[in-house]
Amino acid sequence: MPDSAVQEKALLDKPRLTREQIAQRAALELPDGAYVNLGWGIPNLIANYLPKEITVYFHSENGILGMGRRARPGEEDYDLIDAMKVPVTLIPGASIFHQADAHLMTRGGHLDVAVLGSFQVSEKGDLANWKIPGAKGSGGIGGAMDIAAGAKKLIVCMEHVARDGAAKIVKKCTYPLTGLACVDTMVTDLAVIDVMSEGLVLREVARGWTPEEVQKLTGAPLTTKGRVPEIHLPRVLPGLLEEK
Amino acid sequence: MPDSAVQEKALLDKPRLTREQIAQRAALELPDGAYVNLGWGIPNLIANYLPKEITVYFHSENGILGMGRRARPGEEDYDLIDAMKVPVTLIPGASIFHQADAHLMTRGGHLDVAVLGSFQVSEKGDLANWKIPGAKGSGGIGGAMDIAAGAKKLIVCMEHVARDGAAKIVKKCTYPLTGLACVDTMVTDLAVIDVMSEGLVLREVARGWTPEEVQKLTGAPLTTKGRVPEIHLPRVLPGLLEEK
Amino acid sequence: MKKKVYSSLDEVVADVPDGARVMFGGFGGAGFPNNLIQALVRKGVKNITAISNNCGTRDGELGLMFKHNQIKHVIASFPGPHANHFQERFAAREVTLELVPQGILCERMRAAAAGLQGFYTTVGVGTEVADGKEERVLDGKRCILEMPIHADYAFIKAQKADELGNLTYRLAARNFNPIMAMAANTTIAEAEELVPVGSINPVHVMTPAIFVHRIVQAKGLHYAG
Amino acid sequence: MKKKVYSSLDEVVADVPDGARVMFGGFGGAGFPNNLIQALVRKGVKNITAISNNCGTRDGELGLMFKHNQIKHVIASFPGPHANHFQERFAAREVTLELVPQGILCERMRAAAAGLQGFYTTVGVGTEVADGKEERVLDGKRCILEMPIHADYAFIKAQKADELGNLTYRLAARNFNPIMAMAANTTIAEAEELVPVGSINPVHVMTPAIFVHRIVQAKGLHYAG
Repeated sequence: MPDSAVQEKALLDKPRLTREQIAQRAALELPDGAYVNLGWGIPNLIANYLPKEITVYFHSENGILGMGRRARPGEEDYDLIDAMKVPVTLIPGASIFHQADAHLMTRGGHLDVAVLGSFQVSEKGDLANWKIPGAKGSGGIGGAMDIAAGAKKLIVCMEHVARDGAAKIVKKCTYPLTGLACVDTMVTDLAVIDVMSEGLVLREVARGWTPEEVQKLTGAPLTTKGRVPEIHLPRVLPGLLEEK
Repeated sequence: MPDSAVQEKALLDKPRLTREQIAQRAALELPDGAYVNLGWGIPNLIANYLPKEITVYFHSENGILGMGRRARPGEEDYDLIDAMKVPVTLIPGASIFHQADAHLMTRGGHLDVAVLGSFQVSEKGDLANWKIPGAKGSGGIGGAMDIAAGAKKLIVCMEHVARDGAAKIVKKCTYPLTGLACVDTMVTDLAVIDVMSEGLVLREVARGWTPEEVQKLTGAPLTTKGRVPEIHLPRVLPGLLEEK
Repeated sequence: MKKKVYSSLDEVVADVPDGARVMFGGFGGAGFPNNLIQALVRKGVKNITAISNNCGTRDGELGLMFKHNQIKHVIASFPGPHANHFQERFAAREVTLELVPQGILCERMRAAAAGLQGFYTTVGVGTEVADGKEERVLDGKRCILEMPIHADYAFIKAQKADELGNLTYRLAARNFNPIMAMAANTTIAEAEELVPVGSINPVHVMTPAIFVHRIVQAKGLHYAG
Repeated sequence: MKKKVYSSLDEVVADVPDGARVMFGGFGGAGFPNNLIQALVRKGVKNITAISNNCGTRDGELGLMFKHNQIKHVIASFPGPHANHFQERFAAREVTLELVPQGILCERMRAAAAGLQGFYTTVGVGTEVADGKEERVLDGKRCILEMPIHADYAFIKAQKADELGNLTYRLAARNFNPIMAMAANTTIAEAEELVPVGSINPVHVMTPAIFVHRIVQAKGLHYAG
């Protein structure tokens, strides 16, 4: 099993889930009524793919609970933005509070689910998502460490393998850590993987992929519990959140 | 110098300030614009004796800043009470907040002045005001320890000597402590005394009393800085707060 | 989606087990969840650890639970001179008490709410409150280590609630309620008024819905003590 | 009584000395005290320690102060990809940086505000953030000790202010402002609107007057970044 370098180049050319599809699959992990924080990148796309029959309440670390869709052109209010500085709207029943209360929610175990992007995740669920070793500039932590430490369930959405072919799911993170043993589930362009006390459990694989192939692109051992089904993506209903 | 028992019984029969007069004198210690918390007993009388030309803002640890006069009969709202459960009113510009923020104010050094009653005060400014040794029942601390720890200036109002003749101003408290080295000034029925790094400094004495006589009823050494003037009480204007 | 609004007081407390740790809002007669307390009395739960500023006013507030000997341990700042039922149980050693300075009581609950594992304070240094606690000097000041207070339930009293769980409080009936709402695993609010979702201005919400798990409308029960 | 309302931006920052520790409210473009920042730029103070979530957006927000090399040290959670003036100074080692997780930044300021001397948190354990910090196990969890962040000044942005200093904030422009208002020795608020005392409902005051030492009306300066 490769720790970081991937031997079989051929695998890298097989079709995978798009970023939108990763978000779509991750959306199915959100239970009805959940309070949810979505991080930068792929996680932020999840709001577009919520199943119609469920309601979730989006939290933003700058002090919003109950964020709605993004503001339409002309509707923007720059005092009402999400953590990515994007003007948003509020749903009925939303609330506004200060940043300390916003992070009391993240750190205090009040969020049901948080979804973050990541550079690496270890087999123990260690998260490394804030800094690329050797990158120039100051870097920035933002709310990720508080969220990682406190969410009841932490889901990571990311590509399974880095652009250079290196495994992102590893035995031990080599990137600067965000938090220890905090990731519960990974949704990648190849698989859904749960971090369990016994190690990484492969729950689903992308269409056309076998567990063995996914293992070859994974830097830590995967176990399975019986047959591993393919990732099932419901019919895409883009702009669902828009209609609510 | 007596530590607790008072030798000269005759002194105990000399006229002293009343509780109302102690409050009246203590009111003069409040600077214009100050944020002030008044404790149970004599301190609570101070609001009636504020000089007309100054405005102070009263804080209550149950989450009120800008308490006004007590509610008049028929005007009582039992959701708007002070820390003594007495229905009060609000002045214009008042604010309401939760108990944690109320004590963030007490403990965090935001109150300009707090005035508390006490059983004993030591020459180092240690305060003992929450529990009588041997008293039956559970006792109760309330907000006193947070207030003692955090007020910029802590004034104690009390009778100079206990009913049994024991000194209440002592070298070392024998009652359970509320806080260490926290008292700045004492206003008693006999004197105004400042707790300084060099010890207790007698600032004023009650009319008809000499510094030597006050010393005899005090369980710790008093020093003076030159002549010690008599306590001057301005003409009483009862109900002043009512008119504001 | 699981509804937060319950139709009866008895239903909303039905699963509170014997031995539960319960926070009770209120201060000096204002903001006590008296209707929920009465429901606990009807249910007859035992061996409760109660976290509350006061211990009741005669039969009012927590008084009724002490009268029926339902509480075995109290964490409080000021049990109160009129908490006669508590005082009798306490004298008879049927109830134990941890006395906590009022602001520290708030902060220990807030630490639990905020996912903090403990904090240092100068409050209580050199007093009985410091007994058995770690002491150290930080930034030149003597401090003691205070630990979070967690609870299974918070019973709180709100003025308005929407069905998502957003709350407001009336005047100084706010007191401990917002802090306890954040600190417990299950927060149950009795609200004077149920209002439509969206009718509370988002910037005026005093307790966001995320902290509130159950709501029951109840109005009118008042103890002047 | 000393008036809190100042008539000009330059007057309200006139006594800010070189080397001061200053908190700046705002997050992601909302709630930044841009008018006060511009006044500090005009005044030309140097060697400021800035405590702020971000480090500016090009010339906007704190960007202007970095452009003029007025800041020597920053405590921030997310300097930001468009904080080019900061990044240039940082690369040139003209500015030092302490990176703090965003919620811990809030809590450390709140600890200063609340008179707490430090707290334990699991946030940052095992990461660079823990370097040099005391670590211990509390309640079975690895924690690090975080210390309060104090400041000489807090520069904040309010929507409404009355002349006593009661404040409200507009929507998510609230963010760090109420926390910083409580944490500094001298809090200076720029308010879009001055309103009569008594016109803010006491239960809707977001920052009570006790925390606000100076107020100046300023409206309109906006950086979309």
